[in-house]
Amino acid sequence: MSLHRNARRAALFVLALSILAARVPLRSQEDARDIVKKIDALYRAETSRALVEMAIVTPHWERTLKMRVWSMGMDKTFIRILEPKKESGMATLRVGNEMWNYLPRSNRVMRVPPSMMMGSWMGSDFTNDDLVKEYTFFDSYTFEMARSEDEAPEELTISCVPREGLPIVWGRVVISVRASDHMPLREKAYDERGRLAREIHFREVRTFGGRRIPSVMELAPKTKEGHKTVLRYLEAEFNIPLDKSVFTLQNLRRRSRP
Amino acid sequence: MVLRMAFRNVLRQKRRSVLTGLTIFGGFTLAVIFIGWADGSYNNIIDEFTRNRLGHIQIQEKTYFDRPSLYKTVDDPKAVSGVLKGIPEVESWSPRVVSAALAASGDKSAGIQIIGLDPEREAETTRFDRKIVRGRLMAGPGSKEAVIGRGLADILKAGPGDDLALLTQAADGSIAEDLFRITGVLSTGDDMSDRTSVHLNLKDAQNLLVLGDRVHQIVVTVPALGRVPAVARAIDRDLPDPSLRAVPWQDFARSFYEAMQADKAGLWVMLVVIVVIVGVGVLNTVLMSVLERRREYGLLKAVGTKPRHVVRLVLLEVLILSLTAVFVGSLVGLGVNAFLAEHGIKFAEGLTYGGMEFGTMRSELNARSFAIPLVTVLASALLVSLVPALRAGKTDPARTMRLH
Amino acid sequence: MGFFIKLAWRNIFRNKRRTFIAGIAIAVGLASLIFCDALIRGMKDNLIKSATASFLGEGQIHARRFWETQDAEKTVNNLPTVLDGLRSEKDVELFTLRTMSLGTISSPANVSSVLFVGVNPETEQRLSRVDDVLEEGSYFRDGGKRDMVLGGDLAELLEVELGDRVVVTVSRAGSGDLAQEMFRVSGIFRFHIKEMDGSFAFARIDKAREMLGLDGGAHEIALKFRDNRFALDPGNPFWDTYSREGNEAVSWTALLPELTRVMDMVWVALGFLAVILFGIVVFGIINTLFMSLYERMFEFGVLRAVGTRPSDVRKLIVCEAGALAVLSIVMGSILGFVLTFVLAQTGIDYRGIEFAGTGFSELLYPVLHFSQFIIYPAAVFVFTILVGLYPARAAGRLTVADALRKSL
Amino acid sequence: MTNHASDLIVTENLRKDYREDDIVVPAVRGVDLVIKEREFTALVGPSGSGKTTLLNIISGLDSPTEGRVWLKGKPISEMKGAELSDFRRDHIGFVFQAYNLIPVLSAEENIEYIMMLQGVPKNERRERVRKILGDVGLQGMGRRMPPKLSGGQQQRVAIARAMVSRPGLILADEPTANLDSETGAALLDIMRELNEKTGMTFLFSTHDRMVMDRADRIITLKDGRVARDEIRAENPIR
Repeated sequence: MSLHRNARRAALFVLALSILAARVPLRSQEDARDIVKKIDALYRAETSRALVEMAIVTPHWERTLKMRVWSMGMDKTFIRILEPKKESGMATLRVGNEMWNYLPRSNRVMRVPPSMMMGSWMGSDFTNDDLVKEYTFFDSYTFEMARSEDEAPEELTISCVPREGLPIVWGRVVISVRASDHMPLREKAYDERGRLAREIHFREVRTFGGRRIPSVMELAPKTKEGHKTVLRYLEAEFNIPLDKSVFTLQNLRRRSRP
Repeated sequence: MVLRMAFRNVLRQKRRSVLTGLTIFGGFTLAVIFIGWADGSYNNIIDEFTRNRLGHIQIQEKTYFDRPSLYKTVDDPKAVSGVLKGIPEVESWSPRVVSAALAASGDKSAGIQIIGLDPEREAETTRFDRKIVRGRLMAGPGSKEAVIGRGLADILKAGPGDDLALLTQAADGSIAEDLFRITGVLSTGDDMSDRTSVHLNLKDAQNLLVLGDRVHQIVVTVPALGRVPAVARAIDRDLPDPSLRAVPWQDFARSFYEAMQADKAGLWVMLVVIVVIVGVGVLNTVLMSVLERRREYGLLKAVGTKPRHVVRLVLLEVLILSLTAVFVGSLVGLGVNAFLAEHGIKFAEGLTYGGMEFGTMRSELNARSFAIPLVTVLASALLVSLVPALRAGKTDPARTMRLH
Repeated sequence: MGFFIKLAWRNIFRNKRRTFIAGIAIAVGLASLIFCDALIRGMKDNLIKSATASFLGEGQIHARRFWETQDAEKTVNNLPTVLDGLRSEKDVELFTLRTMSLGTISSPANVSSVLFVGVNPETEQRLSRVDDVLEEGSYFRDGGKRDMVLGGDLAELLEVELGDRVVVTVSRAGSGDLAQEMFRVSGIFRFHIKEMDGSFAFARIDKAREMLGLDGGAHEIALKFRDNRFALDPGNPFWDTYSREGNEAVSWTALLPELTRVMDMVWVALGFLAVILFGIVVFGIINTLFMSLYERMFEFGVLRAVGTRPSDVRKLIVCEAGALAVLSIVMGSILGFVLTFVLAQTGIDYRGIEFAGTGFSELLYPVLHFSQFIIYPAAVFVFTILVGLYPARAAGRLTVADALRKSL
Repeated sequence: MTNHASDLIVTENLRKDYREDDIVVPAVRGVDLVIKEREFTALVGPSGSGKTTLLNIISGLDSPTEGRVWLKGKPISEMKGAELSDFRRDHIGFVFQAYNLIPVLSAEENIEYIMMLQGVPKNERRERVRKILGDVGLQGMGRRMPPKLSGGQQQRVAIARAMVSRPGLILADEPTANLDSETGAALLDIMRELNEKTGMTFLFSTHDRMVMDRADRIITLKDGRVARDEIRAENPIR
């Protein structure tokens, strides 16, 4: 009955990318709630298209994937893997809570059982959980300004506590942003006992399609030694016209790029 | 002299001797059969249960059992094979690869467990071939054929002839997917595992998972169940890789082991009961015979025999009887056990389930099924005879002679 | 005949010591039979308990093919009718409703697949033993809607302790939509069974129904019968009665066929051993009776000499065997009862040094049953009489002169 | 062989061999005897002369290897099973050397036993028991169990039991062997008295001089043969 965790994680294609795409910096806002609200609001890009490189490091292997990602609203995502060669052509479609994979070798579409969507995406340290939670981040937490011990003078710290009863594992999430432009720097997730569980670093702010965002996001789970996932945006466009047909099973089955 | 008297007494009182002897003989022989049968049938049950799926010994990475992982592998199965070949008590072995995956057939999908195995080796080791309930075994390496559990076939609504797409993460981190053809459906009797298992040819599974020659476990069977712990230790000693361990079934099938242990404990209690009954039986006959023969002992005392010689005489008689009974009992017990070991008792014609054979229960021929009754029966016979023997020694010659 | 019974009875009491020895031998045999029967019952109960009492129940009702597929949509059909029916079944001691779904459980530290079970704590704790093997916390005592009781291995994997948050993800019945809920660990159990400790998580059934979108439905009704033998009979009409309208009622023996087979084998083995034991007891009876009768052939010789017919001597001996049997039966039944009763209270500690704490009942408790005091005494009586027939025949046939001469 | 009405026991060429392993031991080697009713006969001879064997054969307790026995004109050596038992019950009374009482029955019950086998009604049984206990001088001792009686008393009970069914023939195998001479003599006197009073025939074996003297016919056996058959003149009945 119990499946291998690593493989279960690998079995899932989960789009966590939009977290980053959504993190558009803010201009001076003092109130924590407002900072987060604006992040959240800007996060809601109507459509996006990006070229992303993902480097995964585990004690057993290291690898880098390159993929193209389309999104529409918060509930539609389409990913097609470009590199490496073995996985090229694999695609994932997510509409709401439903998820399908396209397997080019088998030329099959496989639905991911919903109960298995909690695993990691592509063997990375991102889980579907991240995605599902993040887009309701503003509604799910209460916020207050705080100070953290590793806070630099140029930084602001926002402490986010999940609202009671919501399906969130963290006891507290601490977001550090640059004081000047509220550009996210770090996000640390703690359990209720205050033990650090996961850390995300944001680096290399670049401009894509007129938006300035950190182009690199490095995630390190503190409970798993030697694991690290680094996402790097190579290209990104926001609010571009996209056809709804991108997010269909027909498109998923198509071998060539849409 | 006392010995000669004892012999003659035994021979003279034929009926009494035969009765006492028969009690000891019956108790001993039945105890021999009892232990032989108990050992045989319990080993049979355990053997069927473990051999069927898990094997008697599993060789795997030390922590694999508690926290299985794709990366905890036996890196050089050939070296391990070499070790196994060098241990004569190893019957056969079969390497396996295990990994979780997603499987899809038609529009159904499910989380499953890939089990890569060598069908021929596995048939020899765990009777894998007998568990097929529909279709057939997968063919050789590269055939990309799969045998799935019965419950999974239900979930996927798939059967022999259908395609099965598998998606998993390989050991190099890559996402692996491939299409297999279902050739068979199997039932192990364990619904849990039948709900999730997809069996592939070992090489196919290794290719899919990019494992090279690595495997996750090597399942070993041993002809004599009792030797499992010793063989496991022997394998453990010789394993080429210190990260590996040979685990006996007692460890990896713990709850089953404990259930069996509880059951066996019941048998031991029953054995104690048998010894008590035999002891009481011997006591009964010896005591009666002593009581009836007071006159004789009185005579012995009257002519000047020392009490301890009388005691010795009684004990010697019992010993002679016991030894004779035990000797004959050993022969009979050996015969019965040998017969039951050879032919068993058939209680259901050809009943098999999930590769387990249930039709026949056999005895086991082993030394302890003789040793335990031998010691207990002889000891209890002599022990319980001590009371009457002492009584006999105390016989008051004048009184007994007068009485009779 | 009456006279011979009287004579036999007096004979029995004439040589009290001999009678006592002979009686004790038979009594010990009878006591052994009673005790071993109780022991086998205890073992059987133990096995059944270990199979059913931890969680499974002695029987279950679920929608057809739910067990094989664990499809969340396959809920028990016509639940109210079924429940009404069960309430009126006098063989059913209690039942409890469950939802069951495969999902994932995550903590800040880890993720694991889980069998998420919604239970009704009030009935559940009377049926399953999860509440008995709690290592920490309590079994839904505090009424928190988000309470979760999970296995020790799972808690370790998730690195959670009492009060910690976990999130369970399952798919809703019908739509297959993702459903997630946060729970707080309120109890940690440990059966010392890997399969249970590593993959079970329990929540209140209301919460589970809400998550799964079941609206009062259930996947499984677990049953406990007044007599645990009830579930051993697959031919019982009970199963058919509840295997209607898309439901199937099955006993645990059908749910755990492999274990059932193993048990069948155990019973065959035990059955044979019981026969052997009976053989030993019969042997003891033969021996005892022969001893006490052959020593007294002179007496029978006297009886014959004064003109008692052979048939009357036979009668007398059979009566004596019967009298001895009655005496032994009384002694043996008392002995067997006391022995079994004491051990049924204290239990038999079978744990050797080689293994420590087990998940199941660690002691073996013999089980007293009134039938033990009917069947075995009756069997001993019959066997004693049958065995007595042989010396009776010999005494009937004996040459009186031989008997008189030899015995002197 | 002719049978006269008064011939109670007639034996014809009686032989008895015992087999012990392969050795044939002849115990009785051709005995022809006629014992008439009302005789009071002693069978004497050394140990192993065949006395007990002869008595056993006469009473049907043992079967002869050769020859025949008639008792009251009936060929007893040819009877079997229940017929023989009943015949013995009705026509022969027994007194043995020792231990011939049924140990679990009281003196009364021992005496009653045979009548019970014969189906004598209870009241009559009681009456006869009472009477015969008086005859053998054991008034008031009827309730005693055999172990509570002395050897002489036991033998008296045995005689009473043997006679109570009025069998016509009493066989006694060394009835005095376990008794001291005085008690033995007293027992013999009782037997003699009963013989005279009831006319029952007594045949007993003995090697007690005192007992022999009280007999009116002495048959001496030696090596399984009749060595001497002496009818004593002073026998008042003859």
